Amino acid sequence: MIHTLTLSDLTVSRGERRLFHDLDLTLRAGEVLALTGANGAGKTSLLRAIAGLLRPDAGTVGFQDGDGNPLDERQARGREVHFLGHLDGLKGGRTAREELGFQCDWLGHTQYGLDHAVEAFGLKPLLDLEVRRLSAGQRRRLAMGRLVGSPRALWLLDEPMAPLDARWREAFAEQMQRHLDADGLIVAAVHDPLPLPTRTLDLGALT
Amino acid sequence: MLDLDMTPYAAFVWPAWGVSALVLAALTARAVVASRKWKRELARLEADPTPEAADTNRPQVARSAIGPKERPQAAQGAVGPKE
Amino acid sequence: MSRRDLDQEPRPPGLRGATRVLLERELDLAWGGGGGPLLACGFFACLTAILPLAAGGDPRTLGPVAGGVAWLALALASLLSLERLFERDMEDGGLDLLALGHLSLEQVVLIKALAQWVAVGLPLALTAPVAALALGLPASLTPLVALTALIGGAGFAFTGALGAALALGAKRGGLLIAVVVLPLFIPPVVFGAGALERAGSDQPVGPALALLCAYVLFAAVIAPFAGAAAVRNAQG
Amino acid sequence: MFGLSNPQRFMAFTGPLTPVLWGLAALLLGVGAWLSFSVPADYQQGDTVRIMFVHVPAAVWGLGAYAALGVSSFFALVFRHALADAAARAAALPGAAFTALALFTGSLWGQPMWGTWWVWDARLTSVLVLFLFYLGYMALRASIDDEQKAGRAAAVLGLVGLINLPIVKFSVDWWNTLHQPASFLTPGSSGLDPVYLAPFLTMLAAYGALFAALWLTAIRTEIRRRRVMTLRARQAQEA
Repeated sequence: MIHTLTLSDLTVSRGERRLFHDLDLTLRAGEVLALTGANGAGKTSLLRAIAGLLRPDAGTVGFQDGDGNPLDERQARGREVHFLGHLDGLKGGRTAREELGFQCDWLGHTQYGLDHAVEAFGLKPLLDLEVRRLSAGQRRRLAMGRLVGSPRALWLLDEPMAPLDARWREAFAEQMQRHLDADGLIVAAVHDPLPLPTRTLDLGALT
Repeated sequence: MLDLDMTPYAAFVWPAWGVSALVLAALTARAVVASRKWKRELARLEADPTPEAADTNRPQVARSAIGPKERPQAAQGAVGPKE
Repeated sequence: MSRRDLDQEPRPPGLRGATRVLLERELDLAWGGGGGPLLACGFFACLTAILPLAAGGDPRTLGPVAGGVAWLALALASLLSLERLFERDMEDGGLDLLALGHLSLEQVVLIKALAQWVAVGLPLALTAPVAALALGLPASLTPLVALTALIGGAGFAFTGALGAALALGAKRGGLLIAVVVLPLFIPPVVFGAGALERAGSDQPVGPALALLCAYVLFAAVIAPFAGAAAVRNAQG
Repeated sequence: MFGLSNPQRFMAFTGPLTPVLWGLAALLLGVGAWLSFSVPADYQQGDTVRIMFVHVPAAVWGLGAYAALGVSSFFALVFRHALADAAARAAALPGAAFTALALFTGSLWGQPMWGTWWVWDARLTSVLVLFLFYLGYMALRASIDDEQKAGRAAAVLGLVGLINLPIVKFSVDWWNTLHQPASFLTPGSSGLDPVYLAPFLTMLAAYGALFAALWLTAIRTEIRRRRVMTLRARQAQEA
């Protein structure tokens, strides 16, 4: 179970352009880190590097458990990391129920978690609709379902609230708080500040 | 001695050798021209150093890390939690 | 309500669960939206129909090439939906989700290749005998056509999945997959069509089938690792 | 190979070596050509035997180039060396050109013997398949914009191709025993009259030296090109 996320000397570039270098950072359970900075500053790349989807030029991403001994990266990412990017990975042709079911099955879920997800994000009326018929906000809530349906320690969110309206932003903020209370960690790339006490890392100033 | 009389098969031997020579010459020319071009370009770029001396931000791509690992800029750790 | 008092720890789907779940979804995606296996069979039928129209319907000319053409059509039909295998997931973010599951990317490529074999290989293996018959192959060979087509289909699925992974994010994906993958399809086509040829001239078919199976096992080992490397490369 | 994996040491080492290779290639080509045309014509093939002196070396070094490409791809994949990627990339064009030459001269050689421009015999078909492997490799590398990603995808294909080559060669030979075309002539392998050995081996060495020269020159150019690209990118960043 991931308790601490440690970045040491992390250097990431996209193509020829270096985004940031020698980034050191430690995030402990219960903390949320907000990534700010202009478009293209590397927020998404940092999230993808933590999730292991992007190979850093140098430096390491480390996960430690409660009493500090390091976890195997592959194992930790396969069982303890959620990555919610701009693209939600949903298949337009299938129904919301099938897609939520697949995403939670694939990431490992509890039956209790699944019902809780549907209730937390008001997905009940959407379940029998085909995904392509959902609005952007509804699709985002459906994609967020897996965060609650398959409890995992580290949430990596890329501008999660963008398509949501005020009511569902507040609901999501509550889910984030609930996750933090349960010793979860969150790293979120945001444009407008999160309604939670957060640490911030301005990627714009790093290069 | 050198026998260049290919009579019955001249139409096969000469094209074979001719095209082979042509292609090999083309390959050589292309390689040499490209080599000279980038050699000149590199010399020009390295001759007039960029506005600020080109040694701080040592690019990792073409040059392996020799000497101690440099940390050109103290990393900007996360700002303390905002109350 | 902290996570600890959730009544159970998250139930990891375990290998079987995740495999079944992904396989079902892949099949649903491949066969869903109508069409289903008919698309692959339809393409196979078109190819088989074009040949006599192009080369004349005389059984004397078609007979000897019937086995070979059936295999040519099988190889091309297998190329059909390779682009769908990874490109769609790359475009809609599904690949990131698959990379963060309990199964490694190598296993994901393996399962996707198996799904491709079932979704496209199976229907083709059922259509191949019919096509071969139509082209004048003796009826006694049809069970062999189906068997070799089924085995060869697996080889096409694995090598094809590797080609699809390599062409991820490339322009002209579909055509590129064909140029990259077809040279690698040569052994199964040679062994598969060779088996028919041998059976036709009453020679033992064993060695050809054995070689075909050897190729499939070989592809089943290479494709997941090379494919996963290609996916990681295109992803990050 | 490890010592050379550092671009600096590689450039220093190959600096003096490359001109030597170019000179050697030129010398061997000259001598080889002269020898090729001073040996007597073959009693059976007549003068067409001289085509063999350009056909077989091209086929051999077309395959040699792919081996170089495959091994470089392995190093590029496993050790992520930019140099190994440059080496694989540099071997592709000469290799493809040699293979194409082998196909062209092969059909020119076959025509007087078999009366057709192309014969589906095992050896010529294998050379054709090798050419397809090159086409696939270069098409893949050309289709991906991001240079780094193109490099790694091509490295995977280069390595997979190298592993598949013997299998494809075996399947073509096996196929050949099945459809036995009248290819009584197995050039280059059996029954080579010893008098032809001198020009054949000289030309073989000549093509080898030429490939090495082309390959090294292309790698050195690639290293310089990437250095220039980096300098330009940094200039742009500062501007």
